[in-house]
Amino acid sequence: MTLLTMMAALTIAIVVQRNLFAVVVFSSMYSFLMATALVALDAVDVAMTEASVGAGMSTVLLLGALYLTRGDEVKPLRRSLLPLLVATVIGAALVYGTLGLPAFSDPQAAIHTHVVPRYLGAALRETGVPNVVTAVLASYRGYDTLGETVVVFTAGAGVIALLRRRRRGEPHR
Amino acid sequence: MIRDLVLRVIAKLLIPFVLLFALYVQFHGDFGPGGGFQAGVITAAAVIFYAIIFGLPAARRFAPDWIIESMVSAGVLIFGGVGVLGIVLGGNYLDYFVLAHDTVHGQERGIFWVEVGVAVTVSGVMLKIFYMFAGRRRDLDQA
Amino acid sequence: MTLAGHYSYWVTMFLMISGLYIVIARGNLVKKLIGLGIFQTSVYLLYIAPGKLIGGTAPIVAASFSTYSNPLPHVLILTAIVVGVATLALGLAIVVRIREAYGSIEEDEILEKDQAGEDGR
Amino acid sequence: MIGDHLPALQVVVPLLAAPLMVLVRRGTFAWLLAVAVSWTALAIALALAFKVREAGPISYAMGSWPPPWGIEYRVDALNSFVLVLVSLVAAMVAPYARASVAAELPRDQHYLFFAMYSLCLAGLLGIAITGDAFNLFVFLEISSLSTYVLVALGRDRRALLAAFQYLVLGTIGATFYVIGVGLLYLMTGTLNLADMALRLREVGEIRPVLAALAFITAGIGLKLALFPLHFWLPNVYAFAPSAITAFLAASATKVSVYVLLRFYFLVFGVPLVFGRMPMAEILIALSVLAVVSASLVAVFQRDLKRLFAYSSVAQIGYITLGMGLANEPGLTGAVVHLFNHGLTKGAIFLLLGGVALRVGSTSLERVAGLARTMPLTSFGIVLGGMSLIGIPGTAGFISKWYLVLGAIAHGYWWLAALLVASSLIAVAYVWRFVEMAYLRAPAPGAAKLDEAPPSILLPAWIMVAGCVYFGLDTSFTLDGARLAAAVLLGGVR
Repeated sequence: MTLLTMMAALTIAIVVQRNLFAVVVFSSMYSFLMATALVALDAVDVAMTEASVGAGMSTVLLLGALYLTRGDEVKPLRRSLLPLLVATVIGAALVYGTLGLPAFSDPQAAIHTHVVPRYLGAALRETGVPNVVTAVLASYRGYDTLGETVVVFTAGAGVIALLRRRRRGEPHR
Repeated sequence: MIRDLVLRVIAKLLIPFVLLFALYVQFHGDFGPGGGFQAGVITAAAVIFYAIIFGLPAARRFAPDWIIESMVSAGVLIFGGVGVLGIVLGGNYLDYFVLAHDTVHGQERGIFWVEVGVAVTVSGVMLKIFYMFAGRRRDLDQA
Repeated sequence: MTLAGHYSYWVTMFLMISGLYIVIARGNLVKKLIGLGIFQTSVYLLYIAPGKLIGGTAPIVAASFSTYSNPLPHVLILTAIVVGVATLALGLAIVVRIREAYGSIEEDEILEKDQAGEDGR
Repeated sequence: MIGDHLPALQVVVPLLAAPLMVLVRRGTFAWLLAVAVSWTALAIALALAFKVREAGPISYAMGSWPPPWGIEYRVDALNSFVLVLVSLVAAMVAPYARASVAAELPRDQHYLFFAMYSLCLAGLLGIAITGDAFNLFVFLEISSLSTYVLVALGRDRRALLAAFQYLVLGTIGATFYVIGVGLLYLMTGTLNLADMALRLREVGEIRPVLAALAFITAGIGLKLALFPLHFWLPNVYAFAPSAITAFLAASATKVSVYVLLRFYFLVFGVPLVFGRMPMAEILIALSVLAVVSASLVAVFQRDLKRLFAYSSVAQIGYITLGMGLANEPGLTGAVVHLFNHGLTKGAIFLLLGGVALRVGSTSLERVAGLARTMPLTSFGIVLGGMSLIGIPGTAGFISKWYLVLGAIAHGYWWLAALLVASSLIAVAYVWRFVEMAYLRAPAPGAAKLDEAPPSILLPAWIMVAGCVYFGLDTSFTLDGARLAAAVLLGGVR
């Protein structure tokens, strides 16, 4: 709970801070906090990924982009009421929805009684892999992971397409 | 490029261990947290670390562009290939049961290759993106 | 119970609102992308927090444990993280190109330049 | 047998073609592969459509894991129709793209362009065919990310800003969708759409489900440019490479409409969407606003691509209108308009690509006297425009006819009158092109212009011919749409 509160505080800092470099550092810290919170919630695989991707890779990319764009100071905002209103209305919709959700750690909730029992009970027997997350990721829902790999591929090929420098007059490669 | 001797020595010593750790994460993913995606990111991070200390050209000699660019597509093709193999051997797409005589072995084999595919593409893409961002600055300064 | 039992949902909601607020209210393109990232991460908690069982452990099957937290949301969120970083990489690449084409990464300045270009033609 | 694996191959073939193109790095190879893949996809989609008509829905378990544990591909009368539309458009755009890409992009980007194009195709087909809510999100992202890149490759620097805005809004939309699916998952414990529908009926607590409905509507609404969430669309259509504008206009928004249809009728169910929530009233109100306001805005555009982009917002309004009516003729009209409008807009934007190639611009002033220099292109655009208006004998007439029937069946006479009246606004914006192209003298120097090359004219005219053919012989489209409407109405009660 402390972790979550700290994350909320960091988000406020990100909203208010105008120095872009500081914002990037804050967002990296935010990712580390998120990773810690995920460990506390037993999601070790996700935490590891969030730490390496959110705090590591994203920060490297953001710093690289900051250097290239030489943008350090954000202009002060002018419009602020309408966006806040829009965001709050959407938040209110979510609050309304979450009010009816099962309480934290309720073992009778639908997500614990349907579909998942087979993963937890039979994954080791059916796939030979004790880490159920790996079993679901690579086998039961392996097709999602193929899609996920393609998403990464799309980003890679897309960045090549956007950032490859073309020298005029000189044929490529 | 950083010229601090201590840093350079430590980096030289550290990077093999980071790569080793990546391999551990890759192959221990069946038993503990980790898997192809995390291993791919860690591998890429090791090379990025190398590039920050020894400079981009050195990193590009260590991990040349054409290899990286091939890795970007090779991983997806490995993953997709495992799927197609499932069809060829008489199962559905991405069916690992048919990959070996025993269904559990088939599953293990399928998961192994799929994770390899993920790691190859992820490390390739992360590095390629880093190269594109880092290399662009240099090109700009030259222009 | 409602406050404690739903605390993670409340934080989720707060993160979502602030992320969205940054995206809509800030004109700086890089900051927009950071806000977008926060907006996306808010979903992680929405999925993963309800999967936790108090007294349970990480979903790695071993003889000494009998209660595990729900692994399925973990798998889904792994995918979501990957999608997030892919979007960030592409977004930043576009921002770099925008900066080269316009000399600015502030939305209102860019729009002004487009306006000027259109009138000048 | 290979025939049993058609659902998987439908998506996997274009999906795996993309890395192959990036590996080989040759523009010509990539183009040939893209053409081959698009035509293969069309063949598979047609085969599936006929199979479904004969034998009913097909279920395909990825990795042989039975649903709901594994991911299921499910083909029925509704989505096989969408698959045919998407792959048909792709099969026309791929051969066409060669000439227009050669003119608009530097050579070393061609292979990446076609790789992105294949990914976008695979993503759209994957959205349409999947029976799993989260798998849908993954493919939504594949198609979206590749679309952002394709738009950003446009020649004008404004393409970059359009792509960025689309990226931000698209990501917000996709995240909304994930939030909605998350809420549904928390209430039902499953991600399989069919299983989810069954279990939703037993859910006692309705609040999270209603919130999920709102989030999914807003998320997909952003993607399909549902009024008033359409503001990204005109810039994207105006500045993307011509082939991509045609492809997106004909397929991307249509697939999103399909997703909304599937969720409303086959997951949430009519009683919830139209009983507990006033979605019918909301949809009809938004659609009417879209049709009237976007058509009016289109009349005052100075650029043809923008003009037809606003017309797209209006035409999407017709589709969502049919959805809001939620009766048999209304839904038939919506589904058939999905197909017919895809065909019509595809044809028009393909021809506009030819105009951009020869004239160098699609601004209205520059096309003065176009009918003399590019008669086939101009006439094709006029025929397409007639289908947009809904003149009898064109495909557009069929869909509007059913929409009017749907409105009358509800007793909404005013709505039927409004539909007819809105066609008059369409006449006004199509007339602007006719006036410029046929009644004005060409600008000096423009007389030397050639007609567009055959590689552009042929695919475009096949689609124009389709607009007329499906206006006269409606056996394929209307029967398909009727079956699809039956699937929708036979869903969760």
